[in-house]
Amino acid sequence: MPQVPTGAGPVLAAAAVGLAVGLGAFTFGYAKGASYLSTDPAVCANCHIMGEHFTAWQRSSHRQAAACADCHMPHDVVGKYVAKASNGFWHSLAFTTGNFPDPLQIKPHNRAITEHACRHCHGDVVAAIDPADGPADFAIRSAFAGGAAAERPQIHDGPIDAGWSDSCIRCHTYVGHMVR
Amino acid sequence: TNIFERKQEARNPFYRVVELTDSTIDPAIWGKNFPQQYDDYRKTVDMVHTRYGGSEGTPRNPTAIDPRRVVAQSRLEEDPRLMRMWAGYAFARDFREERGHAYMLDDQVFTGRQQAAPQPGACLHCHASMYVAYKRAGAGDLIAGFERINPMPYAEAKVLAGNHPVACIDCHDPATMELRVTRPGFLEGIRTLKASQGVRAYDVNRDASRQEMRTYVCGQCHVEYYFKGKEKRLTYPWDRGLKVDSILSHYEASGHTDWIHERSGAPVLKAQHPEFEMYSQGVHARSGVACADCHMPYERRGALKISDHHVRSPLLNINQACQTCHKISEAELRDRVYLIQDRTFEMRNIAIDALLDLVTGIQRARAADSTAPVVAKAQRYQRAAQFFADFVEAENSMGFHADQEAVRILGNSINFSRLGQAVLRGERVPDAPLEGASGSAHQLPRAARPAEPIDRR
Amino acid sequence: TNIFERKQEARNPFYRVVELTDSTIDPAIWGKNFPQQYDDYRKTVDMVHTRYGGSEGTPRNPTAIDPRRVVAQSRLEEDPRLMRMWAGYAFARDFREERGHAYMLDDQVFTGRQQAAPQPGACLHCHASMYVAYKRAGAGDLIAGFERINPMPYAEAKVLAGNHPVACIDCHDPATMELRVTRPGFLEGIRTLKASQGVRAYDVNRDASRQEMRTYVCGQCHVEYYFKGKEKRLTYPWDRGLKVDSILSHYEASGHTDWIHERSGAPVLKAQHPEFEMYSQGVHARSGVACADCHMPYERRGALKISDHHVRSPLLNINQACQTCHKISEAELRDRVYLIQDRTFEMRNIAIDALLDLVTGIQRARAADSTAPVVAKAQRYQRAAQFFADFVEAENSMGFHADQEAVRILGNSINFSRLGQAVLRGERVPDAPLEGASGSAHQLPRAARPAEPIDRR
Ligand code: HEC
Ligand code: HEC
Ligand code: HEC
Ligand code: HEC
Ligand code: HEC
Ligand code: HEC
Ligand code: HEC
Ligand code: HEC
Ligand code: HEC
Ligand code: HEC
Ligand code: HEC
Ligand code: HEC
Ligand code: HEC
Ligand code: HEC
Ligand SMILES: [Ca+2]
Ligand SMILES: [Ca+2]
Repeated sequence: MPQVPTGAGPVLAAAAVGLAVGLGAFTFGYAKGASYLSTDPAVCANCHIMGEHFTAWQRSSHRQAAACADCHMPHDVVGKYVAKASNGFWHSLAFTTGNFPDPLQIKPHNRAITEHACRHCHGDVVAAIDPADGPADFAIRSAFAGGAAAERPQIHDGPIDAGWSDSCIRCHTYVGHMVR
Repeated sequence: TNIFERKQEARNPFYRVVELTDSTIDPAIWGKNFPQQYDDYRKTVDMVHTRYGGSEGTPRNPTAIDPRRVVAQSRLEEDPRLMRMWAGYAFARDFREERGHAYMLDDQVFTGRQQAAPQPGACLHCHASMYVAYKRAGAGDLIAGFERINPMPYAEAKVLAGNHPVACIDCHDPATMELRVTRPGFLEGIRTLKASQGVRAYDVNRDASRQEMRTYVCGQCHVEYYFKGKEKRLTYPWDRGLKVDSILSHYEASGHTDWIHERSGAPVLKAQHPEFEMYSQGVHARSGVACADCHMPYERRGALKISDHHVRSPLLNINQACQTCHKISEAELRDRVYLIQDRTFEMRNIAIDALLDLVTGIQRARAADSTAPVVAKAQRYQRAAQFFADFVEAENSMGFHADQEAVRILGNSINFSRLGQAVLRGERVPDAPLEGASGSAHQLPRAARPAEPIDRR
Repeated sequence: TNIFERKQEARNPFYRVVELTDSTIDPAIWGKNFPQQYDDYRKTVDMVHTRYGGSEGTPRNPTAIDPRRVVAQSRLEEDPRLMRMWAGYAFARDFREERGHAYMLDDQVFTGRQQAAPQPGACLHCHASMYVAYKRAGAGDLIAGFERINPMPYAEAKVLAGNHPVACIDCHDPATMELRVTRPGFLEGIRTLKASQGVRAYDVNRDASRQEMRTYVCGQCHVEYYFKGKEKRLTYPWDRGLKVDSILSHYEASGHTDWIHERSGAPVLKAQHPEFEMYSQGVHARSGVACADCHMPYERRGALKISDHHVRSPLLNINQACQTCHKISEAELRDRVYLIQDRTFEMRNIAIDALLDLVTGIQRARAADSTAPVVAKAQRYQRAAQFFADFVEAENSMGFHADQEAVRILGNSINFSRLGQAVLRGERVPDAPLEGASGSAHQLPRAARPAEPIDRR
């Protein structure tokens, strides 16, 4: 089974709330934080910081196929709300303090979420090329070796630092939003 | 196919029609389980050329010793200078553009180089499906079989090797279909390399990531090599690194020489297809792009994406090979490759001219007085210049795999050749830096600066 | 700042505090309307160095003729070979690492080169805010003013120029803030270049795309140039193209020479900051990446994205300069640049060594017999070798702007220098290819092949 570190989310969030609750709450409300829990791209775009990606997404091959949340939210129900809460909170906080890298840098756990999203929709198509140590359920080894998980370590150097080296966006960098 | 079938196919992409064991050599049998990969695999018989790559089918009249009706174009006819560059070595007799995997065994058996000189069994390491043959020859022990076959006369070894070019079993584990390295040359070569980087007891099949394996299976053969000692042990000269400078210094230390140049009498080296080494110096390697990404790109087949087993020039398949990562037109991508290759080709030609000027010079000097110390000194320059020039000439991407590095190597080669000529004219010139030191003594104080920028306001 | 402000800013990007006219030179006044850009613009006084770029503040004792308390490090001290390379030319007296725009005027006024030789008003074209000065001197006609100021003695022209380094008005239209080219040198240079490509009557301010303008405003000054004839008309030698080979052939045709080399007597050329020309050969230019994308990247200022007017080395600002396009770590990006620069630096050093060997050779040969025909022939080789080596030495990215091309140029330079030495030794060597032909006669039949792959099965 692939390991996707979303677990840290709520803990940190909780801790940080204690310190920054006033500020955080203010932003969260003002920036229509509540609607953050919906899946309407406009919600994300509601933050001008997200604007570029929104525009880029509208030009992407997925504009008809997938909205922000489809790629950036885990597809299992629990993880979904954990991620929304943590991202929602952290983004709100970051947005308010203005303290974050620009251009934005996706965080490893969020990168991993998108990698899962790909499989969620394309699992069938990539069944043949996506091995068992990736998230897809239908890998070659499951067909022949009863799904024995591979022991291979993963490279984290190179341009892609997804949770495993079988990253989709290693090649399909532009599917969500063509920034370059 | 209707949705129901697609689902079936998807849940279990491959139907196990036959049992594959660790001694199933014949790709046709594997092809029963994986018909699409097998179909592509067989397409490597195609001969299509690009500006510098692919291959050009040339008809010939079959003879008793060489029954081939079509061969790839002769590189010696394309560039006769190569015959003088390799004077006295089998390559001056027959050297052709390489072509698809389907031909690897025949082309080795029938090359004119076989008549020119007796070849050892070690040759087969990279031209036949050797995994099972090594296992059998070693009574189950791969390395033992390797050691037994290396020194055999080629014809004898060929009998053990059988009749298959590289086959499924040479890159895949029949049980899991996972990639695996089956070639002792690479198993040992990569271990030495990693050791030199401080990694102990590296086992490629245990320690490499999947993405690295997508390069290493090719690195089994597309590398510089030599036969060590009378055991003819196939060796990859990587104990000091993969750069040409490190490899030359390995040969210096080990005192290895391929042959004595017929015209100049210099103890020279022949570089051979260092694709893996050159690629490793390039920006694609740094970016984690593997050989298979470009030479075996994914293709959509029915409901599935699979790897295109028609291994070939990516320029014949730009859409799949390049455009997923580079969202620009095929024409523009081709032009970028050709621009890189044309620059490399220009420098390659200058380097070969310079090298032959030196060869002629040494030849004259020897005629006058073969014992003159300048001759020996100039011959060392030839050794360095020739290996550097050949390293790019023999590498098969005409510089694409590492564009700046390829031209850096040629620039050094030109300098070595011209300095060798200066030696002959009795000028005061330092000895050839065969231990791989840079060609210039100059070091800018800057070079000593820390990598991190410093604020000095 | 908080979201309230951001929403405010988002609604109106800037307040028009003052009216800007086509003769408002002082950036402080423009700064009233655009305080953020003005703040950044003033930061170009910072002196921070990277491995090969930025600049290193070096304290000095102010004198009457040169009141500067801090200057950039001396390149002549860093690499004394440069003094022999430029022997007899003002550059051998004083040549420093370039630094931020804020210093351009002072550094030109006080450089030791001013004492070494009288300089013309044409110098100011790229070191001061000249737009208004040219207009005034030409009574409203930019070109007329340009022609009047070019031949003036520097001191006289300086009075007309005023005291501002490049200012807002030199790149912006005060009414629309759109980019515009204000420099006659570039207006004319780019027109000649386009004409050579079959584009007639090219008007950069009318015909260039916005993205092109983001490069052309820099190309106004970061280019190779010379002063033509006694009118000292500032000229960009682009009528045959931007490659070093084309530029050298331009100088051959026009018979231009910068100075006679003190030691060798060769009629040589000085290349100067050909950033635009070199960049044009690189993959970033091919990909439509502009100077401003890397040297003035967008930065978030509240709700706005503005262009960072602190023009500097992108290595001091990798996140904004590179990571928009390259989603890899800053450390890895820096390492890639340094790898490219280290390779270039290695070849640059070899090329300079080779060039100085040739200079010494010619010097000796002249001492023996200055009329010997070999001397003249060798001097032509020096002319070619020196221009090629200097083209990379003078370019300020140490090869990054076009990594393979930079090393190709150096490889050719090395060959020219070494062939020049062969000439001196009376060997049969063709004349130096100053008309920009390739260094090798060899053409592979392949090269003649069509770009499109052909199936020959
Ligand atoms: C089809 C999948 C997909 C969709 C739809 C998608 N994204 Fe992304 N997004 C990705 C991937 C993959 C990455 C990581 C890109 C990388 O690291 O190269 C990413 C990265 C990001 C980042 C981090 C900065 C960066 O560019 O790496 C932001 C911000 C972002 N997405 C916002 C959005 C917003 C807002 C939307 C909707 C308007 C959206 N995304 C829609 C897949 C998607
Ligand atoms: C409250 C304003 C706001 C909203 C609404 C918002 N974002 Fe963001 N987002 C930000 C800020 C600020 C950052 C930079 C945070 C950082 O890098 O620490 C960011 C960063 C990101 C990143 C990259 C950094 C990371 O955490 O991986 C992704 C991906 C992303 N947002 C996706 C989304 C998606 C998808 C939505 C809608 C479901 C969304 N954002 C809605 C403000 C917002
Ligand atoms: C919510 C479902 C969904 C998610 C999540 C999703 N896709 Fe897709 N994707 C689609 C659909 C539907 C199409 C077909 C769209 C079309 O053809 O117009 C598609 C098309 C594509 C294509 C072919 C078109 C192209 O852009 O070349 C690629 C490649 C692709 N997806 C890759 C990805 C990757 C990589 C990810 C994760 C980063 C991803 N998809 C996430 C549904 C999804
Ligand atoms: C090494 C590069 C590479 C990687 C990694 C990769 N792909 Fe692809 N993908 C391709 C190429 C090339 C194509 C185009 C195939 C064709 O056109 O025949 C493609 C096509 C696709 C398509 C469109 C298929 C169609 O024609 O409808 C989808 C969907 C897709 N990939 C999803 C994924 C997903 C999901 C992953 C991760 C599990 C992934 N890809 C990983 C290279 C890659
Ligand atoms: C980024 C893409 C890319 C990667 C990665 C790559 N190559 Fe190549 N390779 C090319 C291109 C482009 C050519 C030039 C083809 C031509 O000239 O027609 C080439 C040429 C070749 C050739 C000669 C092909 C011919 O048609 O004559 C061989 C052999 C080769 N590569 C092997 C390898 C090996 C082995 C690796 C990994 C160690 C590798 N390549 C990695 C793109 C790549
Ligand atoms: C067992 C040795 C071996 C392995 C493993 C191997 N190759 Fe080769 N390859 C060869 C030989 C030998 C040739 C030349 C065949 C000939 O000319 O008859 C060749 C030829 C090629 C060519 C040239 C095709 C042409 O049209 O000119 C390419 C490209 C290539 N290989 C790429 C690869 C890639 C990529 C891999 C890994 C996925 C790989 N090879 C693995 C031995 C090997
Ligand atoms: C380390 C692996 C390796 C070994 C050992 C090896 N080859 Fe090759 N050989 C290759 C590869 C890879 C190619 C394709 C690339 C090329 O031609 O440069 C090739 C191509 C060839 C070709 C076709 C092109 C040409 O040169 O005409 C012939 C013939 C050949 N080899 C003969 C031999 C002989 C004879 C030996 C033994 C002396 C030998 N090979 C040993 C890997 C190897
Ligand atoms: C020169 C090496 C090489 C040879 C020979 C080879 N393959 Fe592969 N094969 C690969 C590589 C590389 C991959 C990609 C594996 C990965 O991405 O992990 C692959 C992948 C596969 C896969 C997984 C699905 C896919 O297409 O990616 C199957 C099935 C497969 N090969 C079957 C075969 C069969 C059948 C043969 C013989 C007819 C064969 N292979 C010969 C290198 C090879
Ligand atoms: C899996 C992704 C991937 C594939 C496949 C790929 N490239 Fe690249 N390419 C890159 C990356 C990453 C870089 C480095 C620059 C960057 O970060 O964008 C690069 C750089 C380049 C460059 C500029 C570097 C140089 O050497 O000048 C060229 C040209 C290029 N690629 C051509 C090709 C061609 C042609 C192919 C197909 C034969 C190809 N690439 C296949 C990812 C890829
Ligand atoms: C793709 C990014 C990129 C582009 C486009 C680019 N440059 Fe650069 N430039 C660099 C880098 C990286 C360096 C090296 C900086 C260093 O060594 O510290 C550099 C160095 C320089 C330097 C020397 C800077 C110093 O700190 O000493 C100058 C001047 C320069 N560039 C001007 C230009 C001009 C003019 C253009 C357009 C014609 C241009 N550059 C285009 C990235 C770029
Ligand atoms: C009017 C002429 C002019 C224009 C226009 C101009 N520059 Fe410069 N630039 C200079 C001069 C002169 C210097 C050197 C100043 C000094 O050393 O005193 C310089 C220095 C630089 C440096 C070196 C800074 C350092 O720290 O070493 C960079 C980078 C640079 N310019 C980039 C650019 C870019 C990018 C543009 C366009 C956006 C541009 N320049 C436009 C004349 C100009
Ligand atoms: C075509 C535009 C242009 C012209 C004309 C020009 N410069 Fe420069 N100058 C530059 C640029 C761009 C730089 C920064 C890049 C560099 O230093 O290589 C610079 C840098 C300098 C520097 C600082 C670095 C050094 O060389 O010490 C001095 C001093 C200087 N120029 C003096 C002069 C003098 C004197 C003249 C007239 C003979 C002149 N310049 C003519 C564009 C020009
Ligand atoms: C060396 C050339 C140069 C100089 C000098 C210069 N700028 Fe700019 N400026 C640019 C470039 C390039 C852009 C980007 C324009 C574009 O993208 O179309 C720009 C953009 C701008 C913009 C548009 C918003 C933004 O930031 O992108 C404003 C406002 C501006 N500059 C103001 C100024 C002011 C005020 C000054 C003087 C203090 C100044 N500029 C000096 C080159 C210059
Ligand atoms: C506006 C987009 C953009 C920006 C900004 C940019 N690059 Fe690139 N870079 C590219 C493209 C496009 C390529 C060509 C290869 C490709 O198509 O991916 C490339 C190629 C490269 C390469 C490989 C080519 C070579 O010369 O080896 C390197 C290294 C590189 N970039 C480094 C940088 C650095 C460092 C910076 C910042 C100073 C930078 N880039 C800024 C788009 C950009
Ligand atoms: Ca070939
Ligand atoms: Ca500088």
